[in-house]
Amino acid sequence: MSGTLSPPPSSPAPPPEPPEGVTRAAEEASFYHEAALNAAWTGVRLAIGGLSFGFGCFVFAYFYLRSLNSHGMWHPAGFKGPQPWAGALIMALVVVSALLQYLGLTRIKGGHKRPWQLAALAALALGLAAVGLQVWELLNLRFQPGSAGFASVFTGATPVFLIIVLGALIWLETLIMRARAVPAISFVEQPPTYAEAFAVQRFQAGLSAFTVLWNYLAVIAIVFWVLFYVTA
Amino acid sequence: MTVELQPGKPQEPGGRVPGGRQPEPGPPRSPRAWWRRPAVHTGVAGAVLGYLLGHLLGNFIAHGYSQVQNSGQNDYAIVLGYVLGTVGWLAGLGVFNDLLRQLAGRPVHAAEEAGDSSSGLARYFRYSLDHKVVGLQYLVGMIGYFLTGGLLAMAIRTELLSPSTHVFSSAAYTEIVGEHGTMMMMMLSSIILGPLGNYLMPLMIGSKRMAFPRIEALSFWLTPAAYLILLSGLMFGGFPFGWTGYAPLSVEATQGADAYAVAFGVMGISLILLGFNIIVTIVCYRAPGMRWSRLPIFVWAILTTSFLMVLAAPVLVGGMYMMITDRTVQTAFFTSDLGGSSYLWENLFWFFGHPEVYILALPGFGIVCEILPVFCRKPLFGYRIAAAGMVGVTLLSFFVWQHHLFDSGINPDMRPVFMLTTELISIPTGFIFLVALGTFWKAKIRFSVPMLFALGFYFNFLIGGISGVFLSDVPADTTEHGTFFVMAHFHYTIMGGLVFAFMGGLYYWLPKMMGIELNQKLGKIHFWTMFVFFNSTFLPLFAVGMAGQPRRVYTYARSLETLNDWVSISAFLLGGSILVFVINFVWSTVIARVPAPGNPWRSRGLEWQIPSPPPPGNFTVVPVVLSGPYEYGVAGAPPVADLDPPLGVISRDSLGDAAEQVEV
Amino acid sequence: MTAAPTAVPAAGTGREPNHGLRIVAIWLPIALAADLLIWFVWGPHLPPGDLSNSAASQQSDLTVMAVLAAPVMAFVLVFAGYALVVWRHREGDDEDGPPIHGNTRVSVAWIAITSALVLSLAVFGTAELVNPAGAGAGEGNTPIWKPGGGAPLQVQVIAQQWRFTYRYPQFGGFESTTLMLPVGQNVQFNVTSLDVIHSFWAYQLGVKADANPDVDNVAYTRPLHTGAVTVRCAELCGLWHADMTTAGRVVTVAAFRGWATATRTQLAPLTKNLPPFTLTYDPNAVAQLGKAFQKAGLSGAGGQYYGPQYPVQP
Amino acid sequence: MSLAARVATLIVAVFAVAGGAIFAVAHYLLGGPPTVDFAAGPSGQVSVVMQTDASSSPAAVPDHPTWVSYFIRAPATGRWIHTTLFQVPAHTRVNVTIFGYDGSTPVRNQYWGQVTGTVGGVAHYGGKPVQTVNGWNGPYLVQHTFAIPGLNLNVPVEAGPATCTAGPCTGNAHSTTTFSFETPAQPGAYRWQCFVPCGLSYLDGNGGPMQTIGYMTGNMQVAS
Repeated sequence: MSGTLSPPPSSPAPPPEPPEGVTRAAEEASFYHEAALNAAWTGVRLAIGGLSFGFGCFVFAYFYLRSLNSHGMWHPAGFKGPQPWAGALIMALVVVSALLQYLGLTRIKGGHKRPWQLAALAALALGLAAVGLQVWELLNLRFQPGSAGFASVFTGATPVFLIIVLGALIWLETLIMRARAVPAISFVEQPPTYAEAFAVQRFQAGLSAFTVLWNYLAVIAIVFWVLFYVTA
Repeated sequence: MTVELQPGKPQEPGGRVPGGRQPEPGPPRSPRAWWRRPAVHTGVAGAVLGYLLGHLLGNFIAHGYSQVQNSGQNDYAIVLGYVLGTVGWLAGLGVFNDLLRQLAGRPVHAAEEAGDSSSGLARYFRYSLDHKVVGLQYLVGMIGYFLTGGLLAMAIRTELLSPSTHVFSSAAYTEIVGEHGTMMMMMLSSIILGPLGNYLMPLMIGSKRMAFPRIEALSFWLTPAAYLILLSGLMFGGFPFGWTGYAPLSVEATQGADAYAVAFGVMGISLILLGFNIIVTIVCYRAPGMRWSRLPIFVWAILTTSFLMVLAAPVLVGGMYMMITDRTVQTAFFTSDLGGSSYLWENLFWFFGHPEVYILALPGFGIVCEILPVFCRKPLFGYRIAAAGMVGVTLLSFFVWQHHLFDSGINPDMRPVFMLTTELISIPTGFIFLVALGTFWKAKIRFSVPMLFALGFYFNFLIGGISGVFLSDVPADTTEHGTFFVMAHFHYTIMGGLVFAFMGGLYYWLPKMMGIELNQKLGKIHFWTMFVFFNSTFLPLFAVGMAGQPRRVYTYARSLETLNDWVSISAFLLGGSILVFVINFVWSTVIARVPAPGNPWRSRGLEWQIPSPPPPGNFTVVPVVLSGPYEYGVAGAPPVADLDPPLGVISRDSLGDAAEQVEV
Repeated sequence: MTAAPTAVPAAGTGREPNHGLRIVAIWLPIALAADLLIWFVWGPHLPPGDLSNSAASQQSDLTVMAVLAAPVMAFVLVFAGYALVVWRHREGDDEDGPPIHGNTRVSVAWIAITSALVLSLAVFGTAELVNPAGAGAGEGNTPIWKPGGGAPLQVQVIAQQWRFTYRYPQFGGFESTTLMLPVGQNVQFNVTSLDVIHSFWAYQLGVKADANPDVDNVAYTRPLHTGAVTVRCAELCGLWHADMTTAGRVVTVAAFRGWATATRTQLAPLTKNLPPFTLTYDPNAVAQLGKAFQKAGLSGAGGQYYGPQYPVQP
Repeated sequence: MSLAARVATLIVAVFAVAGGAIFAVAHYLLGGPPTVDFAAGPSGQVSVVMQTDASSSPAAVPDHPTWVSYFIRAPATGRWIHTTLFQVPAHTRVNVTIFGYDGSTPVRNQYWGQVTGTVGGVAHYGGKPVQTVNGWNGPYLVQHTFAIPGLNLNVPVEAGPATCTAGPCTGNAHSTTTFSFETPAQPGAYRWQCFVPCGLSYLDGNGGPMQTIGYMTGNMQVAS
């Protein structure tokens, strides 16, 4: 009868010898530790999938309204769009921030914690500058939010981007704070305990995941820049 | 040492006692008085504060705007009040505490510790990180939302008793219809993933935990906020546009529309978070030996549903956001005078709206496929086909949304394509029937209550599915679109499908989740009344629709009064049947509390191999899965899992082959 | 689908009856009887009747689909019913059932049959959509499936909260709340809306086209008989959605001409005030309306919703 | 928890939920403006007097004082009631007088500038008969229409000389639109509405008062 509580295998082969020094707790801890690392890897990619659909909804609105061009009001003649310099600067700030952070990542992969910390701080500052500039731009719009199809999409999409960027920057900030607790030597050689090794690895997994997200957002920044400032 | 995107094995430096804890566990928590610890009451306080703050802020910003002064309604204040109220609610519940700790660089308590930080009944009123607590919170929440929606349905049928004598005004009727539709479609999107998915999925994949318990708990605690915001729309005169919120009607509507948009948006975020956590958990936290080919079919169902949620709900949130900006800062997404288009809303809404339909169907498929083998005492027929069917439905559901818009004038030349994709989706849906019929073949069918509900599901879904094929055909749809025919169709798939499956799942799994048996006699009464009155309610509505009654009308042709009265009376009896369920549920879980045997259905499911209700941490040891869950009648089939595997076989590398090592 | 049960190898004793054969034997007469009933008895009475060619095409569509659906439903129900009776659990039998994990032939047959059904339905539906000029459904502003044979009678349907009005541009462009159509002549409905989304649903004509603001949505039909037409709104449009009805008529050509000429004369003072016939009537496009809005101080777009700072070009 | 405690909690919860539901239904769904009942006068006719106001005093209309609104004069007391629901006997001639205290708003569809369904097919603006009004150019401008689609009744209401913003208004600066119609033999609710999009600051003027019973739309209840 197979449906009842499962007994141990009826005629088990002698279990393989457990590796030297491994205990049950250690085994499970490392099992779930690895699962957590994988979860960071999987999660950020899934999040990018979801975010793409979220941004995609604005990109769809952009091209849909542009192709419909109701009453010629997509981008009517004489319509003064957002400040081009501000757009370019916001995009550049995010992209440079992502590049810096990425460079920092290569350094910390090479075992150098300090350069990453500096790069991350700079990336954080640049990102915050981009957010601030975007807020300034929205507060000083040169058009009414509904004065054209383009104006609607711009006024609608940029705050969403801004909020997501802000969320990513909060993540970066927590990473910077976490890194302070990790001794620099841990990035060079193995820490002496499981707990510390796990902490370092989790930090690294989080950092890798963040980098993927931040680079993705830089790409989005470029896409939005092209949509709103170049081809509008 | 390098940072890899997907790290390999952890290092095993010797010497110290290893453990998964944080390096510096925070200072031990001093047990504070209950009223000083975050729970529902602090959440309510935060919500009230947040709402007031948002309202004041909105009034401060916009009180001078001409549209606010002329209309006398300040949508800024309402929207900001709702949003900050939600944030305050979450803050009061302590959702942001760990985030703030991290921002300050302080250590965060491990999830499992936080989950144990309160026990007893109180933890169900807290931001608990235990997936079993969240599952039960969801269960109670979803039943509450469902009953609210059901009461609104009773109100609808009361009004439709007569075409000329009105209980409600036309305005109140439209409000009720909108609230009912939105409550059922939006709040109950997670009726299965929330309670059963969160509670059971880790047990079924052999995991001790979820990937992101904070996200999981957050996804639940957003739902009461969405629920209250949605209902609060009634205070502002409701919203007159049903659950579909077509612009420009939704843009010109009064403040009730803000409640709709914010509530739907908040619920959309909850869906994204719910699905996100479930996907990552299924992908990363399966027990050793739990290969994809051994995954219980229910887990396949919630995996595919979660993908729909994570990918489709962002579009919904974006659409709701656009509606809010159109209503507050006066963007013109949906106003054609200023370069917008009402078609944009229809596209965005249905791009979410159609996957949403499958969000409401797939988990039902999963439950019935899970129940059938147990009560047929046979392996599931065509396991791979069932899984493939669900994946197929998931993929196709992103390519059918315009079948809601066949008459709208959008892309008329694309209609044959959408007709084709829509009809194609009936192929993978048909797989679920193939699986059922194959499983019936030479089975030993036991008519227990869960099985009855599963059979009811198949009967209802057959009618729902076939009527869906009628709707997919453009010429036939021309008559059926926007009528009670459509209404009957989707009630057959959702109420007759999903809710029957949910009830079946509840009777099946509640002994597992609460260790309490639901009264089987009341269960049978519940099933038979629900089955009979459900069909008696909705079958005539196909005829009503074909006879020309449009949806969402408070009055109708006199010639249809008899049919409508029949339907209304059946609907009240159906409501009585739900009352039987409520009585059974409350009686069994609150008053009688008859302990259930460990595995009352003699199921092979992994979740049934551990005590009920599962202990904290689910499994004493990470189990090693040895075979599939449906090997009924297979001579010499190994047990589904080794619950006490020898040391040294639990590792990520052994996901595939550890089992063989032990099996031999 | 008949292949499904027979293909499963019979397990167990040799006395085992041929279940597949039995199921088919029960199913076949039921399916046949259902199909005959549908085709000959029920089909001719299916909604929306045959007042117009589009309605007739929908009726035949419904009949064909019902004929295809009935055997499928019958098969599932007969199979399941047979299983529940024959293969139910007997008291005292604690054995599990036979371990059948699947059957490739059955599965392939099932998939092939459902795919064939579905694909043929899609082809049939497309043909039925193209053939009677869009089958009465709204085709947007650039219809690709048009009826042949001369210019159709043009009727503009103007939806507003909460009444339909109709304009007849070929008769001086008068506007009326009455829908009157001649029999035997192609009709082109130009459906538009002045405010929110409505749906023009002429039930007996089998015509349904959404009325979108600022969009011209075209639908064609050809009435085949004289008779009454009930128009309802099929898209929730606000407070009085349920009351948004028109009682229309299909009359003889002579009667229609008489009515149109008389109404044209009678409504001449009103027609003088109407804007010239256009396919949509938004305040930006209709100059007089834009001026009137300006004069009333409503210079902002969206009826002053957007405030005066927004551009409108009257 | 003990059984008694559980049962007690349960009972309290049931009462709380039921109480909340009953309150919500009664307060938000069944509430509505009052109905003014008109009986036939000695001549067998009914006299209905209404007024339209650009906005109202908060005392009279606490919910939405900024909305444009109708008021109906109660026949017995002569007080202005803030409602759009009134009841008249079947098969009776109704003489309607509408005092227009609102400025002009263009009709969206000129069709509604036509008087239909009244006795004689005319309405009177200050005593002068009108049949078709050009609501865009004049000479007469309109502010609202009084339309009962079920009776094919439509009367454009003349714009007033001034805009009164504190309804119900009593001054003399108003237009007067009068007309008569026959109520049908069939009892029941006949909705009436305004076809002029006059909900200021709602998209296209169609929201708010246009969609709310008690302001620009309501029911004429025909009693048997």
